[in-house]
Amino acid sequence: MSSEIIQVLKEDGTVSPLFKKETDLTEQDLKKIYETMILTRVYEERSLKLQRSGRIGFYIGCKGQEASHIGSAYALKMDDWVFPAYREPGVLFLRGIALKTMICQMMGNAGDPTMGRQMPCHYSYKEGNNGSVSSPLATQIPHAVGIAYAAKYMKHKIVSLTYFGEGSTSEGDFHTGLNFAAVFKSPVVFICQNNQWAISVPVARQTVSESIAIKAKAYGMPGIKVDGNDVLAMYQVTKDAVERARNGDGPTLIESFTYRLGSHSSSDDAARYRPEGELESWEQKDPIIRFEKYLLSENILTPESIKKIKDDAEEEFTQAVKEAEKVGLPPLETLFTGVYKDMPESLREQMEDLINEQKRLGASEDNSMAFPL
Amino acid sequence: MSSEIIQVLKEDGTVSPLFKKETDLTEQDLKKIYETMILTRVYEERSLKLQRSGRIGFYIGCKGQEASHIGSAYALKMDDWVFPAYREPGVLFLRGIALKTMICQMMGNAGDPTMGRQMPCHYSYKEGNNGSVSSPLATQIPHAVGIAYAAKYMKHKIVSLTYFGEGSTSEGDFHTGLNFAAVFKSPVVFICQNNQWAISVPVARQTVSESIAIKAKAYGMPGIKVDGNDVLAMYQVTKDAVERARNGDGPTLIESFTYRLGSHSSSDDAARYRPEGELESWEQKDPIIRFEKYLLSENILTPESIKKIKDDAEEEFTQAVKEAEKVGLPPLETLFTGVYKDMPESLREQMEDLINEQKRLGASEDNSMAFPL
Amino acid sequence: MANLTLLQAINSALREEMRRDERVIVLGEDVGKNGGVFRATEGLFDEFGAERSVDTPLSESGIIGMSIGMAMYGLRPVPEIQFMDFIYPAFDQIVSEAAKMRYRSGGQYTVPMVIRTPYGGGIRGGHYHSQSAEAYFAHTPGLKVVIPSNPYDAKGLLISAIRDEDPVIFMEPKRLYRSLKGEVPETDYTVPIGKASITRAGKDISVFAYGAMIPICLEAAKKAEEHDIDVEVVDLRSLVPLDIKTIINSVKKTGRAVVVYEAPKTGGFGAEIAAIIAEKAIEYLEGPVLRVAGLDTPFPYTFEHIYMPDSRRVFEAIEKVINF
Amino acid sequence: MANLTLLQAINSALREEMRRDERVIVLGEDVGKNGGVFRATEGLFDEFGAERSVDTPLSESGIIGMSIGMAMYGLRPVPEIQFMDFIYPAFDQIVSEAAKMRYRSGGQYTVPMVIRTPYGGGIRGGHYHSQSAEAYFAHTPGLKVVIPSNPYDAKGLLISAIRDEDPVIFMEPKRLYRSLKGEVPETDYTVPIGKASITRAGKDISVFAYGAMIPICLEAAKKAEEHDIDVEVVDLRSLVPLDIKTIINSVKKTGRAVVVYEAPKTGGFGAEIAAIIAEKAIEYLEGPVLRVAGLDTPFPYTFEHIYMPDSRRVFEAIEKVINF
Ligand SMILES: Cc1ncc(C[n+]2csc(CCOP(=O)(O)OP(=O)(O)O)c2C)c(N)n1
Ligand SMILES: Cc1ncc(C[n+]2csc(CCOP(=O)(O)OP(=O)(O)O)c2C)c(N)n1
Ligand SMILES: [Mg+2]
Ligand SMILES: [Mg+2]
Repeated sequence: MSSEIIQVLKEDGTVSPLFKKETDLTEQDLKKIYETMILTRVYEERSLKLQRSGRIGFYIGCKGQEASHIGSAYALKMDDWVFPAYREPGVLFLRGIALKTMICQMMGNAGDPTMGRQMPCHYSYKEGNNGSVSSPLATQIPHAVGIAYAAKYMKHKIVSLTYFGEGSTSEGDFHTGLNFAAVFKSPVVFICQNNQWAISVPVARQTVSESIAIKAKAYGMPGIKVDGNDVLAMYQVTKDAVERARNGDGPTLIESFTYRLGSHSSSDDAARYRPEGELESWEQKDPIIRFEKYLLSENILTPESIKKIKDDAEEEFTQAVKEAEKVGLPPLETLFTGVYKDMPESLREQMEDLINEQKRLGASEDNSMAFPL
Repeated sequence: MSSEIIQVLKEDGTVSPLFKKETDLTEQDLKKIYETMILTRVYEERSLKLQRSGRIGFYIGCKGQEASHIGSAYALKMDDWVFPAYREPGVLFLRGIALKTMICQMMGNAGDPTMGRQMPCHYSYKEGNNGSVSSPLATQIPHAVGIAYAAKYMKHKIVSLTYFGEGSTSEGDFHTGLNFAAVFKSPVVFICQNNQWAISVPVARQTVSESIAIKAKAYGMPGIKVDGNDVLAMYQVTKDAVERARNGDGPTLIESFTYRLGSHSSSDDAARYRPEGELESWEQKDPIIRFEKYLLSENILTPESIKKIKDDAEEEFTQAVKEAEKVGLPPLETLFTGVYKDMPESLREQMEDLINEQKRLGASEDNSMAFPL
Repeated sequence: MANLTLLQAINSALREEMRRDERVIVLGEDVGKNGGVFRATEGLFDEFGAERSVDTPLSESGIIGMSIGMAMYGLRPVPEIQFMDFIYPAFDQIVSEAAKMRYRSGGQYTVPMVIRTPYGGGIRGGHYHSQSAEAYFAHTPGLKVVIPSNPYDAKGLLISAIRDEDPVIFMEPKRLYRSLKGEVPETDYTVPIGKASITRAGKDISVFAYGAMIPICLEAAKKAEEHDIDVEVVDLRSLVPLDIKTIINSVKKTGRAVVVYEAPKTGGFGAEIAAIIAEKAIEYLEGPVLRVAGLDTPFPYTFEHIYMPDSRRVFEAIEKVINF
Repeated sequence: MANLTLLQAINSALREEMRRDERVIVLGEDVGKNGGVFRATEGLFDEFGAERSVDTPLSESGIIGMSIGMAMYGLRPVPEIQFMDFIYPAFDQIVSEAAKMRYRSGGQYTVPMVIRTPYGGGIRGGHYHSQSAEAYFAHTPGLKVVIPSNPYDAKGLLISAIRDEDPVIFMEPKRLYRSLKGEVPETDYTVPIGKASITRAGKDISVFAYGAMIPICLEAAKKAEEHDIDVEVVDLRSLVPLDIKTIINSVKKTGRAVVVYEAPKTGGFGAEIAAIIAEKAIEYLEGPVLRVAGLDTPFPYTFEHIYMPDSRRVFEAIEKVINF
């Protein structure tokens, strides 16, 4: 079971009749999913440009993984929780974040709710029950379990879903997170975005297990391998897992078998290590093209409406950047506030010293270098 | 496969004819194994008495797990390496350590090669390629993998074997150790002594996987569940795994299904948490009694020779304690030496200050309390 | 009032808070049915059930990682790390996640969690059942570090910690668990976090310490009294936030300072105390700031009583500074 | 001699040692084919093959745990932790195992291993690509902590570290990786571990620092010169073992001290330097021992250049001590 791969939408854009009959996705839903995928792709292309022109310091993307995270996140209710890694901006779009807020985050300016404290793409979005992204890998996995435990304890019927890469399955926190969830039968859905690479390290160097999905057996939970470039399969498999969780039947591990079409980040060049031809062969499986074929064949979208969706996304981004660029730096105090609820005396002293110094001598020179990877 | 349990020696003391035909164990071997099991049992009973009478500070035992570790360790060659947890004194006996040395370790006196630096039962025995026992659980697992990697790199045909409890499988280092071994195809044998308890926590609270053995699937290695109270099965299964490893076919996870007949340690009282009747039912499966039945029925041993083996072990222990008790404290300098190869100036200063102080004021008062668990 | 051991005071604080606030949950290895290996959580399983007195699988990173999630959701988890020596597998979760969550999320998420853990030597526990790891955590912005030295403070500080909105490392001096008794109110009360306490007022020299070193410093002070030296013993109680004012005022008054801690000397938190004095009160000093601390070796077994600071060693340091 | 960046000097040290001694193996995330995310191991994969230039699965605990085993067997592993901020999952293996192995086994087992890791700010890496975690390791007996500040020292110290019989945390100032060039011998040579270097001799005040703070202190010293203040800059180079003699001698000479480090101020290793001075040279001091350090906050992104000590801030501290 665990090494079979589930697919609903074939690469030629056709869909199994059974799925069509049984799915609860309306045309409205399909459009919404498609629009979010497009926005996500545009967000990536444009953000990389911003990065190259020095307007943001860094970008880490998800090209090729739009179906994987947007299809799955669409299976959640709004009061469910999501603990993303860093390749899931589409989840935020689904949950209603303002594009401008995300761009401000990347710029680290005062429009960033986290006040320029973290690197680009490390979003926090509590309104959308979307956790706080951190760089250390796999740490979010036990958090998702804790949320689920707490919710169950408080008799809230919510589910917690977390994303992580296949590289991250090698960390101890993957192991411990899945084991705790299973032992406590917590309502969690674990989604491994197996995009074949962890920076320059291929999945074959990460694990020699039959699949990522089969790792579920070590924890006594179901493990399912899905075509991660098939947005409909991602939706359906996640939906089933979410339902199981919500019904008190415990956690599930989903392996989304997909591919990172870009480099690891704006600082990486995958050409250094990617075997020839691999990228091209996966570009054929681009999840957006495949979904487009389907939507066109079903007359849910037309070439015109597709163009409009794309143009709108571009325009939305352009506008949001304009807005974001008007915003100034966060107040200097935010460097010191929020370490604790109440600022300790010693930190207050550091703050006062530093603010006085900046007043006396003018602002410090910003001679930081570019982020190297 | 993974949840089947392998047994050779039945509880009534009979052995499958196939095993008898195929085993390479001679009468000599069987006697040696039995003697080591008896010595280990005696070591435990007498050490607990030493602890109760205040002559050692702590003891942590292996009653019921003699077959599990002695049967398996017997499958190794002398230049193979062992990374034990703390319930494997029998391995040291097999590898030729002097009983007196072990007792000196427990007493923390100058006869302890580690100079009283660690708690009782934390042996180091390099001559026997037996690692250094530490308290933090599961940390030895990646060490065993590193040894195996190094040996393979140096083209030494040795195998590295490591023991750990089922509780320790929840730690990240279990996960990471098995994964690294599988990815590097290192010659390692992992033996989980599933003795059903981690102090007061039953295995059902540790994991809800079908078995411990099945966790091997997460790493793409074979996983085998064995009756850990069956010394012959432990030997055979380990032998096969060791051979696979030595032949370059990679690591194996062995689950030894056994039971901790004692409390967790000299400070614990299992009656607080152990369900009624459980101990009694496992006492029926005492690995020594079972093996004895077999050896008697095969006329390899007689009631007389058994008595002699037991008496000899008792006598050996008595003599060793006598010898050990003659040994004084380690020199005070050993508190400071061996932190680094060469002592840093600042530590030398601390040493001189302290030695002078002890000279000036007399020895410090030893008002430490007893170890609580 | 009841005459309780430090351990009973901890137990009482947990019980009171669990009764008062159903968001409070204890979790860890052996904390449930067994009541903890030191019995700090004894009786909670029976009174509050397995869901609030949770035996977890054996993974410190899991215990803390899960607690962080619980806290983000609004609970008040009180995870126990069985011995502080075993906190390291959870180090990443503590310093990378719990400590930084409020700051990095712009206050969207917070981690009101108390990590209780017995620390320190004196029970013949060797390398791995004796460590005092406060310096690691006190150097990590976002964490509070609290260490009581007596039953009254233990209960009051633990209740404050549970009600605190930030993650607290609550270190319990296991050596004093059962050896120290004191009057403790049966109802709930708080001792504020961030205030040192002058355990013994004096005018000749200040001794700064915390946790299990306090009784030892008091013993040394008594001895000093016989030599006509009037020692002030300051119990820091909380390392972060640190009551710098009380430290500086004490040094201004006495002009002399000794710092006592049982962790390895180099880089221990006592260095920070000495550094603060050298920074802010140098002009008041009439002698060196001496440190009496653990040795720069792993914690030993046989020679533990020699390794650990005792009142003789503290007294010698006092004398040295006085005679400087 | 070649004019190399600090990064090239590191690479050269690794290459030389791997050529000289087949027991030397590098391992870590992306260190093989990709040559490391900073390219420190570039070319080693091609020259020495996948067995000696090992891409590991993504687990720091695994990388260090496996290296410990390799070292116990007689190899000389040089694991890389991609950023020091990611060393914490391996914290237990480092402090509980590597640090204590020699001592606890009575010298039967040793762990000659060099953990290379880029540390520090200045590259816009935010919370998790900027930390300076030396204080944690310098407080752990059994570990050595070495931090070069220039290409010559980087190569010579790294070679010493690889030949050392004990585990070394080798922290590389990533901010200087490519920004600093210097003359470096092409052959192998060593710089001894445990000796500070007086980078700039001076008579009015001593500034103690290491790693990426050295160029900043030199800048501040220059500025001070314009104000007729003659600054001595002492590059500690190794925190453990620490060259206490050089520190004390410098203070005896100048009578004044400033300590500079980029980690959060509270509990940072600079506190130890200040404490040692307050302990051993108080009578020579003509002013307070000031610390210029990172703030007691997580490492920020937008305000990183304000967070980090710069030459202005160091100069102000110098002035304050001089004018005390
Ligand atoms: C604990 C930790 N170690 C190392 C890194 C550096 N790092 C950032 S991303 C990455 C690869 C992650 O691979 P994977 O989990 O497959 O996720 P992907 O980037 O492919 O989505 C590494 C090694 C990190 N962020 N955290
Ligand atoms: C990292 C760590 N956490 C906690 C402990 C405390 N402790 C000692 S033994 C033990 C239970 C171990 O159970 P298991 O792995 O099943 O081994 P067993 O004792 O049953 O042989 C615990 C929790 C420890 N030694 N190390
Ligand atoms: Mg990946
Ligand atoms: Mg067990």
